[in-house]
Amino acid sequence: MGEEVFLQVRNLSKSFGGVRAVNDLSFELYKGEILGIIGPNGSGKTTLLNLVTGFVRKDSGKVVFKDNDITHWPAHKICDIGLVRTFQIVRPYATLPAFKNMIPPLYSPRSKRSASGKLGDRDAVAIDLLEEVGFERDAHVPYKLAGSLPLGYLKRLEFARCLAMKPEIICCDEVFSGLSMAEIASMVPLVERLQKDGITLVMIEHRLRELFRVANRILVINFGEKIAEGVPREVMKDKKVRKAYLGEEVEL
Amino acid sequence: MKKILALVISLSFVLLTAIADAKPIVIGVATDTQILDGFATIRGLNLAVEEINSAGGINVKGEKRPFKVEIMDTRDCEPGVPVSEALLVLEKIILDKGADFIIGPGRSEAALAALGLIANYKKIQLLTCGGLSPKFHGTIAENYDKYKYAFRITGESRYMVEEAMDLLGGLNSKYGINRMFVIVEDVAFARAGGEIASENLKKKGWEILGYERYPAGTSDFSAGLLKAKDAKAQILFVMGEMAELSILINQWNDMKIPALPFGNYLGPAMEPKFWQVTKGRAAYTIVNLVNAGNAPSNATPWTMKFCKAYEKKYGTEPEGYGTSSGYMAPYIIKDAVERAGTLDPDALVTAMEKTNLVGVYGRVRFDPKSHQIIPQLDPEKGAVGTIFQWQDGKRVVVYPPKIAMGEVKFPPWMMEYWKIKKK
Amino acid sequence: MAEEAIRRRERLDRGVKVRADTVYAISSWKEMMFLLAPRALLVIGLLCAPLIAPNLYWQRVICIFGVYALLAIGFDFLAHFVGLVSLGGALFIGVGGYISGICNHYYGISPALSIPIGTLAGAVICTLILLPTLPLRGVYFAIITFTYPVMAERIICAAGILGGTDGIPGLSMLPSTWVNQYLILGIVIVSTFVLRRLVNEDIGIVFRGVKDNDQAIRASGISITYYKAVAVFIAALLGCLGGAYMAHLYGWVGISLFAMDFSVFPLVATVVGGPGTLVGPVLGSLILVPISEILRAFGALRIVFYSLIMVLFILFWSEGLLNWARRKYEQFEHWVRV
Amino acid sequence: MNILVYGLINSLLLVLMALGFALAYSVSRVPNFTHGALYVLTGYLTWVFLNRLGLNYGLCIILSIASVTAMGWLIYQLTVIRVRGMPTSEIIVTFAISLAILEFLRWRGLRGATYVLPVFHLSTIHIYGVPVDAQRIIAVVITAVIVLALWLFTHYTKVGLGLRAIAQNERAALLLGIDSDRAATLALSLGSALAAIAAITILPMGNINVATGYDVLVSAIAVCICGGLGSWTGTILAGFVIGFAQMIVVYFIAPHLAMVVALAAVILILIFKPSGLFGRQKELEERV
Repeated sequence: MGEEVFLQVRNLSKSFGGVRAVNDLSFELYKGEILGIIGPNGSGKTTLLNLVTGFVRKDSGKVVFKDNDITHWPAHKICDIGLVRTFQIVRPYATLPAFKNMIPPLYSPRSKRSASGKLGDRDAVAIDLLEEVGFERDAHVPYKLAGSLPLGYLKRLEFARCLAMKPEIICCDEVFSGLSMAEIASMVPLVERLQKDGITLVMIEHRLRELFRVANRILVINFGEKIAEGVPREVMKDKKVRKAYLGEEVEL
Repeated sequence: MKKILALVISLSFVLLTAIADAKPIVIGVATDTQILDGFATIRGLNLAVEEINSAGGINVKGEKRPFKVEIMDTRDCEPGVPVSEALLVLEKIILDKGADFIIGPGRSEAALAALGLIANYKKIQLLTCGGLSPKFHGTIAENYDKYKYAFRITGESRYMVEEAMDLLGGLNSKYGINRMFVIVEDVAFARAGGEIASENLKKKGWEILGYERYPAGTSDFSAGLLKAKDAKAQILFVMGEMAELSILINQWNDMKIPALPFGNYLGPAMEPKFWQVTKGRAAYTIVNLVNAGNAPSNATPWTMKFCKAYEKKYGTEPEGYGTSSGYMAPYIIKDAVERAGTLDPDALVTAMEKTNLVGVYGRVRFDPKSHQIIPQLDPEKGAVGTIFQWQDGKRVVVYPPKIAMGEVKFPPWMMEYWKIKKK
Repeated sequence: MAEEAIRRRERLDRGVKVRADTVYAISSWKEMMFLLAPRALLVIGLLCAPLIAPNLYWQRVICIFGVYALLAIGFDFLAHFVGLVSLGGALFIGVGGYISGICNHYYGISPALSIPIGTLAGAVICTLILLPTLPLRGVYFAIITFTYPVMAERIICAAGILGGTDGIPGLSMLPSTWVNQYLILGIVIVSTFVLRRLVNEDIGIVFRGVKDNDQAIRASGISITYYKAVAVFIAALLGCLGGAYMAHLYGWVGISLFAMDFSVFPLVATVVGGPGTLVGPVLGSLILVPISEILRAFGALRIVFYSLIMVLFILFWSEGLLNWARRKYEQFEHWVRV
Repeated sequence: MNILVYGLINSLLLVLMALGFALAYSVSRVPNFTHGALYVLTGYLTWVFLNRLGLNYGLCIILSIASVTAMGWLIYQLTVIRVRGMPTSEIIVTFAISLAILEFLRWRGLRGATYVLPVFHLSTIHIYGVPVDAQRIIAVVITAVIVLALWLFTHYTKVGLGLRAIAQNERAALLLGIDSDRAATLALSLGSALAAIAAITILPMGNINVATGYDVLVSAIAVCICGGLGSWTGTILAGFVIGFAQMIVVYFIAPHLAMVVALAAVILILIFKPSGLFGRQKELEERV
């Protein structure tokens, strides 16, 4: 994991009506690392993600990715240069087979470029990708209707969608939430493999244990402000963090 | 075998036709039945057809044939209805209902668009109302051989303007009135009328103080009226068919604008009911009814006869523009057919061109080039128009002089504003 | 009663259908027929229409049907595959009609050329006009598209350009009634199948995404506005073609090409025929146009009639004719005890 | 001066036309395309009561307003409620109903200058030398009263507050136990009532005809969109903007551009500030 700053976020702010969802927040992302972002409910994690990936307009602040200022770029353009994301609530084309859900990313300008113009049979590519993220082909899972798949597969589908984009950064919005222990257990290696393949990840999580296993650094936010940053273990020792999580005056 | 069969069939066919001798002559009325012109036409037409049929029908080479009327709504004066709709109706009447003669359609735009169709199917078309745009017979004159099947048995903007100018000229010489403000509805015939009027009156030394176009659906004419007032207009030259024009008259009266509204075509103000619906605010409004007979007058002996008959059948005076021409249409057709002795279109065209009968609104004769009925001031010489003024609840014909039943009066507030007195 | 309570209706896909949908190679004649029959029926039906039309008038009705059908297809495509409810069919008709009218009248270009020009140029122009409104959705897009034709009409009236309220008469007509009919019918058939194919291609999936999964689309680095524009362009092509054709069908163009009927009828046709099928609208127009002709005698009442039909369908039978027929065709229904 | 006086009148009349639509939409989120139709229907009913049944004018007015209000209620209960939340279907249904009503009236022979309601009071007042007929003055007053009444209603009565709650945040309101459907029904009925009142006030100036229906609908929509669908203050403000804009155009450019102005306003607004002058919608993406 190099020290090169890959994505830089400076003094980001956003407020809805009176509420300051994200307040003057800054952080860096280094190439190849996994950055975990944690915080209590409503602390503005998802908003932060939306801001960075351009799905919500920024009030103020600056976002730089690969030395182009993407602060005011539209979402699709940001994705187009390799900063892609997953969604917490997965909304697939329920009426289509799983592999058809891979069409939009494969159809996108970016993957057309990366496939040097001619991209073979999209369906085939899609099925390969799905298999990569753990859709058992011989069990015909890729052919099942997306609507009929269990949540675990849908989350994997999200990953596959991102992979189809040949991403450089993936922002994962609570990939573990709502999954059974077993599912999570099988998800963790996938995340690790992504990192091995040289993809940088930002992970928003509630499931701290699993997150701490994979994450290199942790960013803790509360009320839209950064309250701590550092190596997983260290972070939890921080007073503010424990207050935020466990309330007042708890001794360890 | 076959031959015999064919023979039998054809024979029986001949026999049948021989038996069904009273094969009716179909008059197809394709007009907007929802607006006054349209439905006044239809009333007039039905009246005439009844009279003719009860009198034994039309004598085609000794064979008596009755009239049959097919009416279809073209909705062509409604907003949001494509003219192609009207054309489709025409085709339905011609092809489906087998009409031999076509009446309508009303709106200038539709009438113009229809010319081509009529030419294709070679049916005689009589324009009884609407289609006042000079462009209509202009087009016919330009391309006679193609469009010769269309005739217009009613006045048109340009001539109406001449009448108007004649009347206004009279007022001018009598009272020294020469300041005019023009307000027209934003449709072809009205704009044409307005422009022609302004030009010609300018030549006659009138001052044209303004020219305003209002689209259908206008609910407030204060702007135009106040402009007219500020410009010290003496005549409000109004032209249009939209019902909203009654708002104009109301506001004119409410504001006591010292100018005389001259409706050279004023849809709503033609109706006998107009006085009631405006609560008498219509007083002094002058309206051009285009053809005599749309209001009681003594244009020809026939005129009053018609008015009586109409009142007897429908319980009201002839409603307005289109009534008398609608009434005359069948008679003109009858006359032409009987002289031609056939329904062959080209023969009919020549017969029509030779038409010369004294009808409800004077002598009917057509200009051989443009097939426009020849207008005149003297009912003996040609078709006369009628201009009336609303005077205490009645439509008093004030023009042309030959048939006039009264004099133009001015509203009191105008009299005092302009100190009007006979020179 | 209790007897009734435990019975329910069960629907089973016909075996053929199941295979025909998923497996790409269709093995037997039976299956081919199963798929071909309905399509063939439609095509042959349309192609025979002119032959069975009793007289010239009805043949003319067929032409009108063609125009409305094109509009309806366009509407269905926009509304149910891209999620843009356009009440501005009249805009397409008008622009297409006027352009080809202008080409023909002012530059003397023959219909053979002016119709394509009208179609293409018209579509481009319509797309450009609508471009700024594309980010809008639902009610907003519907309303603004509804105002565009009215706007165009008023402007032409007010400015008195392009023949003002008189319109441009005396355009050159199409050679013969047969050309008239088969031209438009051909176009209808082709465009129907092309569009149906299109929406099942990958781009179709993207369109559907634009409609109801736009987050996923944007997260895939695809510009929604771009694909909306493409969709509008396609719909505009159909509409403008209809308009251009109409111009030469009657040899006349005028502001009434922007009339509301053109915006309303496609709605009815689609609702009745079966939304989201693309063939449904054709079917709808095929039923409604003649009906409205037959009802012509009733004058204004016939508008009442078909607006009521529209309400009833959308309230009580929103799947529309085609979807229903299709269900019947592809599934057995029978009562089973539970 | 002319412009000032008649601009004011024109604006207020626009507001009066638009209020019903605005109210209905802001609460129920249903674009009530029957607005114009109900407007004309009111006129027609009043006319019938007056001239066919020969009732007293005041009674006729009350009757027709009542029946049109009921109509609005019926429309919601019988049709809209079934397609609530499906914008396409809502539009189609309401639009179809309005077509049905208008064309039915046309078929019943609603045409010509015959159909006219008597003015409340026949006289002319001079405001700074500008002659204005009583009816318009009355209309202005009525508009003012209604706006005031609405404001009081939505700020001081329980029901009114409920409506406002729904208008501002439906989900929250639902959580607070406000029945959205009942509110919507109420809103549509009220909206229709307002349309009826507008008709009663404005129609006596001119005559009742079918085309009016479409014009009223278009201008109402125009005003509401410019004001930002769902915002009443916006509606009133937009009414003034458009009203005066129209008057100025009519005076200095040409009368037949009046409607163009309104439509142009709509298009510009939707393009540059889609949420309208006072719209509450936060972001384009969040709007449907």
